[in-house]
Parts: sequence; structure tokens; C-alpha cells
Amino acid sequence: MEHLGLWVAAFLTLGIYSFLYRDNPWYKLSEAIFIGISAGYWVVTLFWDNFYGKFWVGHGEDPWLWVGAVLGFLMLLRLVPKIGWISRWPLSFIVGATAGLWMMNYFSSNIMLQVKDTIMPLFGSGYTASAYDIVGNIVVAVGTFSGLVYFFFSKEHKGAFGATAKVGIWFIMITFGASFGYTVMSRMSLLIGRMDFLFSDWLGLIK
Amino acid sequence: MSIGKLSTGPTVLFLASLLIGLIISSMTSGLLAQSVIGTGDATDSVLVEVPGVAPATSLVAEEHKYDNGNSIDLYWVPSIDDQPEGGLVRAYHLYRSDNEAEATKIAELLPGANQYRDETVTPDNKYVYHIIAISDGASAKSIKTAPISPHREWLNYDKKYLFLIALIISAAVIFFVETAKRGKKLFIRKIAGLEAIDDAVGRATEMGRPILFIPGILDMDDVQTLAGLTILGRISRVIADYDCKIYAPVSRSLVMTAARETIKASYQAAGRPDAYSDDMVTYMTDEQFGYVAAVDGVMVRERPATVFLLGAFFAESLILAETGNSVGAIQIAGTARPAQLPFFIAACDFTLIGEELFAASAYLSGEPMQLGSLKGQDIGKAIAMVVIVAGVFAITIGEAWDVGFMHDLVRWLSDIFSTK
Amino acid sequence: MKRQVPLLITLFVGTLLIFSVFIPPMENIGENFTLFFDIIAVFAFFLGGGNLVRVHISKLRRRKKDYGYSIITLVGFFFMLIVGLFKIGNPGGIAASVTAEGSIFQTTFTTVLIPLQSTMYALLAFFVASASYRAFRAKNREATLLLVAAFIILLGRTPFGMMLTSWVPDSFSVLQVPNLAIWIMNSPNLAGQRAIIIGIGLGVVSMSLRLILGVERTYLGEDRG
Amino acid sequence: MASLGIIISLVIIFGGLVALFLRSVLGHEVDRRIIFLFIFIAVAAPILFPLTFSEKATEVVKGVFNKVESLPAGSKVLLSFDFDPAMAPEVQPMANAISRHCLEKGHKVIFMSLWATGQALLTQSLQDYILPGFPEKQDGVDFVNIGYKAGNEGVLNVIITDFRKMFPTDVNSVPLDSIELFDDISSAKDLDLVIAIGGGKPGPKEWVLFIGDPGDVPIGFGVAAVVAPQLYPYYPAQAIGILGGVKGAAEYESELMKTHVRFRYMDTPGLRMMGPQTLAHMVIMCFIIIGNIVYFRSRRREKQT
Repeated sequence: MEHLGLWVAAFLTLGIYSFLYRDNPWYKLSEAIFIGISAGYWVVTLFWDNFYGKFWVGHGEDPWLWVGAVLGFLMLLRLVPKIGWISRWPLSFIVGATAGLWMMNYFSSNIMLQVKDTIMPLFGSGYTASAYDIVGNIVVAVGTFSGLVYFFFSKEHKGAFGATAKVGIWFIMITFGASFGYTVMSRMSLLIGRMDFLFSDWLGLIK
Repeated sequence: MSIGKLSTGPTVLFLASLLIGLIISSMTSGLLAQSVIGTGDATDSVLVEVPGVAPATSLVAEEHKYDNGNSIDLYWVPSIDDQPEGGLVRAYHLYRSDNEAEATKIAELLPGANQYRDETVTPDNKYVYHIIAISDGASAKSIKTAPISPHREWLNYDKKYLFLIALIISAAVIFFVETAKRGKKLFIRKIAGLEAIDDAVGRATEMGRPILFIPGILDMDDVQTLAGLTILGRISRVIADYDCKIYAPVSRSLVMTAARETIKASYQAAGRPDAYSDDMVTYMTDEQFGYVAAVDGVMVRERPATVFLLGAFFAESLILAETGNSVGAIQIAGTARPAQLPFFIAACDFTLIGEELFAASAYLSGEPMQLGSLKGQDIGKAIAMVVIVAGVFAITIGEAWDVGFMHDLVRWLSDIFSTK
Repeated sequence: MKRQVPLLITLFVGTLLIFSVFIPPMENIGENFTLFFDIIAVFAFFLGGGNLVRVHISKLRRRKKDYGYSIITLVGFFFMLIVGLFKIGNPGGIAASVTAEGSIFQTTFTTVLIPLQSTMYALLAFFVASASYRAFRAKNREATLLLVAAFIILLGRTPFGMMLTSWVPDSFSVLQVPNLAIWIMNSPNLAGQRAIIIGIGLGVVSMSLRLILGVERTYLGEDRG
Repeated sequence: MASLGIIISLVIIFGGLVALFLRSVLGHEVDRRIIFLFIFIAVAAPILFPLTFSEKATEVVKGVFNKVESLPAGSKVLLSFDFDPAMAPEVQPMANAISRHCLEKGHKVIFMSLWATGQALLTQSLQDYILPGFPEKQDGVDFVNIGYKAGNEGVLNVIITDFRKMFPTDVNSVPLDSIELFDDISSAKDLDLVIAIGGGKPGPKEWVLFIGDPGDVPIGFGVAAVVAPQLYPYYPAQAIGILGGVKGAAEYESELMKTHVRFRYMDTPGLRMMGPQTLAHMVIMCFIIIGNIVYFRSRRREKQT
């Protein structure tokens, strides 16, 4: 049984990799299995975790849960063409709640805290900081400031303003290049993991 | 009902409620600041003297400010026998009695502890606390606190600055929306990725190939998905005009429903409701990589001329973008997840960086009201920039030459911008 | 009715959630929303799952190209549904957790889904390479900075980074490639990230307001005629 | 056999790259599938035929290594395994290497963990990897495993003044008072070095805050790669050095093999993982260069026409 599982896993692994060459029946088969099994997996876990676990078990204690169930039911009215427009109600409920919830969330964590963190001395008392730190601090302050200038929408990027915006986009480009380079290592680790599976677990080529 | 009227109502309502909130919060702040404090009552000194160890002293129970009445802060001075070296105290046991019932142990604390927050209280019940210092074979009980009952409070005054700054930025957004509504022309610079949309749709039409739209892999409870869908609305309007084919495979059922509504309305607005079909949006699977496998399949088989990737993306960003690139599609991407932006920058033709994703639908609409909101955003940016410059300047001068009022300024700024 | 009610719902719910941040008794309202959302999502799954089944059955019926794969998808879907909803082969019976070790549901998950997921994920190793080849070209000053930053970091992660610049005296050790890579991650990278993050915050605030105030309503399928 | 395999693979990779390089000078683009093939070989070959590069340690890694190396034998070193199974693949190699190094130098080593899940990992790696190499070392004299205690940074707050208050016994319930190693240790201040391995919370930051700064004890970090950048601000003022991810481990192992004959043939998971990593990075960098050559060639051609 365990042996069979190993072969199934290897078959599917190679099926996905065959896509790198080009689309082919082996990939299509793996894809079809992937879609069917995973969609089924999600329905089942959603049903047991959310519907059974949260609503069915909890609605006695917390009658508010009925609100969710009613909204969910309204959603299904789409299937009845004549009153399908009612399904916009739960949709607008979700949109309103998402907008309200995230607005304050992003406000405090993305704006307030980041601004606060940027306020730091360029050099310490009596210039105690090393040249390395001073340069670093100046770079962070200048980079953040000019990056924000780049995002300004209501002013043409011209003159001194345009030059600052240019510096801003340079910083953003360095950020992107650096994060890209930094991620390569972890991506390779994933492949090493799969190769290990193929060569050692499946084929037994290495101990 | 016309657009103007419909949005004036809510605007006024919103502003009015913000204003009332602010007034109430400033009026009640003085009242709220006086919190109830129960201190140790000297007459109630039921000291159980077990020789060998001294009790903790000055136990104070204090209501935690600005909460729902569900926490009480406790402070005390540790036992004099609780010393770093050679101390006798091994632990502190904290006891509480609810509404004059028998006291029960609610926490065990390490030596050296001098405070605790009890978050298991309910409003308007009466609580009395005492603490017992435990040592080997001996223990000492502190005096009891006076009865304290936590109260529910209606405003969190600690968040006043958060409220104030949110109010200023929201007011700026609303002000410019209103200004624009009155017909004042507002300048908004060109955004490269968005200028390209028309060309990208035109190209698909010429080539007779479909357009693929991916609204990210998260559900409707993520704000990036909403941004993606609002852009979908604008794009499908153009698509309907050009009579080109659009296909949006999605990974969430709710997104499927919302995307259908969005495209349908755009086709109606373009005067071509007959050209719309539910098949334009299909659900694939909720599973992240299962969805990626499906979309990759769609890409190589349908060979879209243009691919839009707008929404919340995770590791799959690069898989999708590279596959799209391999079939020769023009790709316009955008996300607010900083970790994935580098991959879009590398693999797509145009990328909307963070804020631009949220600005896109306003920009594309070309409506003055929507453009006004972008102008309001810029006010927020200006505030952030001024604070950064002033803050860095003040803290540097303050640190380097030890200037008193600069220290004060910095303390004040970081007080405002810490959100507690 | 058809047009105003949804807009009013959005306005009301949105405003409520914004204010709940400042009102202690309403602190938990956000969590409640998450709970509601989870329940709505289950109902919505009827629509999504239904759509999946409908699409593949229609492919089958019309004998469209590659309809054979649709059979496999449908079989997989219903197999998981039956095995999971009735907890077939679950050692603990119907009362046990659906993901109990040894159940058919969980076994399928570990033997089929996990290898598929991790293989799909690992495709990234290849795509990272092909994207670097195409994208990191010195087309203009911005692209050159992107290229140089990526190259230094890549080099800094290999032993050659150290070898190439080991001649640099230790007093200038910041110029040795691995240290330079660290500096880039800490200073310019941090600055760029901050600007992007603050911008995103403002973008979300402004878009949320547009949605709550009903200025933006494309998502509702509102015809703006 | 293995070395022949790796030589053939390297010839294929670099021969291929030279060929592509020559083609690029003529202005030919490279098909993405050829890039995929190169990545496949670059990762697969070093897995099949182990290939290790000698790593030259960076300053931040040397900081930790040199400290362990320069302390006189008999110094008291504490290693804290603050990680769980999920993080283990990244930090276990360095935990093993540092432990071996400390034992080899004759330091008195105290092993502990601030993570509940860490104790089992710690006990197991001591049994399976670390101690088998040192049969002469005695439990309680040369090393001791005091295990895990609940309380997160609270634990540190206590041991900075009194070890025995928090850890009355070691992991085998032997009272600390009867353990020879602890004879002249009463608090964490008496330690000569602490190395915090992990990267989560509680972890390196807490060690600096509660032990390093107040007790004036040197602290070294061994952490997962993703958290390393966030910890550089502590170096060199508050931390003597940082090992980041597999690469940090590889550098440490490399340094260890160079300075100690005993470890010439030890198991080096860090270096082994670095083989495919290094080759893949090299291949990607070569392709970036090739891409730029193609670009400049084609641009010049456009200008000419």
C-alpha cells in the first residue's frame, strides 16, 4: 500500500514537471486529478469546519450566527432568476465589512506605525554612531521620503519634484532586485526537496 | 435617482457621524480619564503570618482603562524576601473572590513579578484580590484589595490620535470628491500601466484571441480582491465596446458571483447585454496550487493575447506570470503584497505597484469624483512626509546636541503615531 | 429597492466597522464578521461547486475536445465528496474528525494532494531562472539598478561572493560582497519597502471610503446610466 | 564514481553555458526550456553525486566561530535550542556544528530550550548526532542537558539572577547542586558565552534583552534565513555574530573542517545543501549575463539598420 502511494506520488510529480517541456496528456491528467480532488477536499473541509463546526454546533449559544446563515441563504437566491437581485445584499454586506475592517487595520499598521518607525536619529549623541550606521540611516530616511514622492498622483513628475520621484523609483527598483535575489535560495530549496523525494524515496538512488 | 444625490446623502451622513464621534470623545475624555481605583484597605489586614517569608505589599487593583469592562490590572511591591540572589520566594499565587464568594486561585507567577492583568472578569461584578508569596514550607498572604468592579466604557480614548488622523485623511478624501463633484478640474498624472490597458484590449481584438483576467487567489474578504474586481468592471466595459472575448477563471465561489455581476453590468452599460454569458467566469478550485495548475492549463490551451493579474497573489505570482509570458501574452499585473511585486516586475509588461492598484479603478473611470479621492490620498502622503522630515530632524538634533524641546517634540510625535 | 438597499447596507456595515475600533463594547464585531463570512462562504460553495460540475458535464455532453479529462475531474470531485461527507473508512467513525489519520479522505490528501502541491510550488525554481534571464537586462537606469541589486544579492549567497572580494581589507569589509548584500537588504531595501507599504495603506483607505460612500459601485453590477 | 559523475555534470553545465555564451554573442536568444534543463542538472547532479564547495566564512559567521575557538578550555557555554520541527531543517545543521565545536574545544556545555517543542529535538539530536562523536564526554561534567521550562522570556529573567530557581534539576531530574559542571555557576552572569539557535519568539532578541545586555554575556545567533536581515541591527554591538540559514551553517562547517582535523570527515548537511544552491545560483547568474549580451547585441543591430 505504501509502495503504491509512493508510485502515485512520483507519477503525479513527473506529470507536473512534464509541463515545463510543453502541455501534454500526462500534465492534463495530473491537472484534472488535482482540480477534482482539491475542489472536493475544500467542499468537505469547509462543510465540516465552517458549517458544522461553527454554525451547527454554535448557533444555540450565539444566535447571531443565524445572520450569517440567512445571508448565505440569500446568496443562493441567484439560482432563481426573478429574485436573483437579492443576492446583491449579502455581497454588499461583505464589501462594506471588508472595506471598513481593512481600512482601520491598514491605517494603523501600514501608515501610523511605519511613519513612527522612520523617525530615528541620523546619528547618535555627539556623533557616536559609526559611519556605516549614519549612511544607512540617511539612506532609509531619504529613500522612504522620495519613494512617497514617486507615488504622488496629483503633481506632474517635473523639475525638482520629478528628480525626487526618480530617486524614489530607483530605491523601489533596488528593493525589488534585492528581494528577488534573496528569494532564489528558498525556491531552490523547494526543488531540492522534490529531487530528494524522486531520487531517494522513490528510486532509492541515494541513501 | 441621479448619481449626485445618491452619494451626497451618505457623504453628509458619514461626515456628520465622524464629527459627532469626535465631539463626544473630547467631551467625555475628562470623565473617562478618572478611572476607578481600589487600593489595599488597611483595616482589612488579615495577615496570615507563617514565619519565614514576608508578604508582597501595596497590592493595588486598578480597572484597565478604555475597555469593555473585562480586565483589571494588578500591581504590587514584591516581598522583601524576593531577592535576585538567595531569595526565599519561589512563586506568587494570585487569588480572587467574586461577589464575596470564596477566593480561588487565578494565577501562579514567577518570583520577581510585580504586575498582572486579569482578563477573565465581567463588568459590574465585585472582585477582591490578594496575593500569597510562597516559599519552601512557608507562605505569606498580602492584605486584600478593596472591592473593585470593572465598568464597560463606550469610547477608547487611547485611540484619540488614530481617530484624529483617520478623520483628517478621510476628510481630505471626501473634500476633494465633493470639490470634483462641483465641477472643479483636478489634475492627475498619467499612470503607465493603466494607459496600456486600451492598447492591450485592442491587441486582443486584432489577434482574435481572448483576454484572461485573474482576480488573485483570495476571497471577497480581502480588500485587494475588491480592487481587482473594480478594475475588472472598467476593463470589461472596454472589452464590450471592442467586442473581444474575456475569460476569468477564479478560485473562490463568492468571487465568481461578484465577478459575474461586475462583467454583466459593464456589458449592460455598453449596451450589449446579449453578448454577456455566465461562462465568462468559471470556478476552478479553492486550492492554491490546484488553481495555478488549472490556470496554467487554460493559458497554454486558449493562448490569451492579454493577461490581467490584479488582486492578492502569493507564491503563485511568478508561475502564472511566466506561463503567461511563454504564450506571448501582454501582461498587466498589480498587487499590494510587497513580497510578490518583484516577480511581477520581472515577468510582466506593466505592474501596478501597491497603491496604484487601489487607484486604478478611480483613474480608469475618469470620473472627477473618483479622481478627487486620489487627490485626497496625496494629502495623506504629504502628512506622512512632513512628519518624517520633522521627526528625523528633531530626533537628530535632539540626540546630537541634547536639545530639550526637540526631545519633547519627538515624544509627542511618537505618542501620536503609536496606535497602542 | 434594487439599487439603494445594497448601497445602504455597504454604508451601514462599513461605517459600523470603522467605528467599532474606537468603541470597546464593539471590539469583537470584526471577529463576528469573519464568522459570518465563513458561513456565507459555505453557502456560496453550492454555486462554485455547482458551476464546476456544470462546466465539466457540458464538456462531456458536447463531446468537446479533451472531454476525457472532465470525467477524471468529476470522478475525483465526487469521490472526495462521498468519502469526506460520510467519513468512509474513518477509523473513528462519523464522530471522528474528517482528517483523522488513516481515513480514506486523509490518505488521499497525503498521497495525491501533497505531492501535487509541493511539485507545483517547486516549479518556481525553474521560473525564477527563466524570469531572471529575461527581465534582468540593462535596458535603462531603473532596470540596471534592479539587475545590479539582484546580482549582488545572488552573488552574496554563494561562496564565490566572498572569494571575489576577500582581498578587500577588513576595515572596508562593507565592500565585500556578502556584507554589501546585507547592507542592501537592511538600508535601501527597507526604505523602498516602507514607501510601498505606506502607499498601500493610503490606497486602501481611499478605496474603502469610495466603496463605503457608494462612489465606487462597479462590484454591485450597478449600471451608471 | 561519485567524483566522476560530478565532473561529467560540471563539464556538461559549463560546456553548455560556454556554448550558449558564444551563441549569445551572435545575438541568439535562449529558449526557456534550455534554461530549465540547466537548472535541473545544476540541482540534480550535486544531489546524486555530492559536491561541496569550500565556503569562506563571512565576518558575521566568524564572529561566532572565533569566539568559540578563542575561549579557553573549560569555559562555560550555553546553547539554547529555541526551535520547533518546522524550523529544524534550516537550523539543525548549525546547531549540530556549534555543539560539536564547543565539545571539541573542551568547553563545559549547557543545553537548554525555551520552546516546549525544542526539548525533544534537543534530546534527540544530542543522542543521535552530537554525542556519538564524543564518547569520552561525561554527562554532568563536560555537558548537561537542562531541558525546557515554561515561561518564555520570564525564564531568562529568573536565570539572570539564579539558575537553580528556574532549573532545580536537569532533564534527567538530577539536582543541579549535585552536578559538577554547575559548581561555579549560580546565574547566567557566570556564563562565558550564550548561543541562541532558532529565530522565533522567544529567541535571539529575548536573549540579548534579558541576558546579553543586563548580564554582559556575549551572545551569538543562529537563525533561519528569512529572519536574519531583521537581526543585523544587533550586530556587532549586542551580538557577536549571526549564522543565517543553511548558508550560515555551511560557512561554519567549512571553518570547522579547516581548523580541526577531527572534523575533516564529519557529516556536513549545511555544505551538502549548499552544493545544489551554489550551482543553481551560478547558473542563474550566467544566464543573466547571457541575457544582457543578447540584449546589447540586438540593440546594436537595431541601431545599424
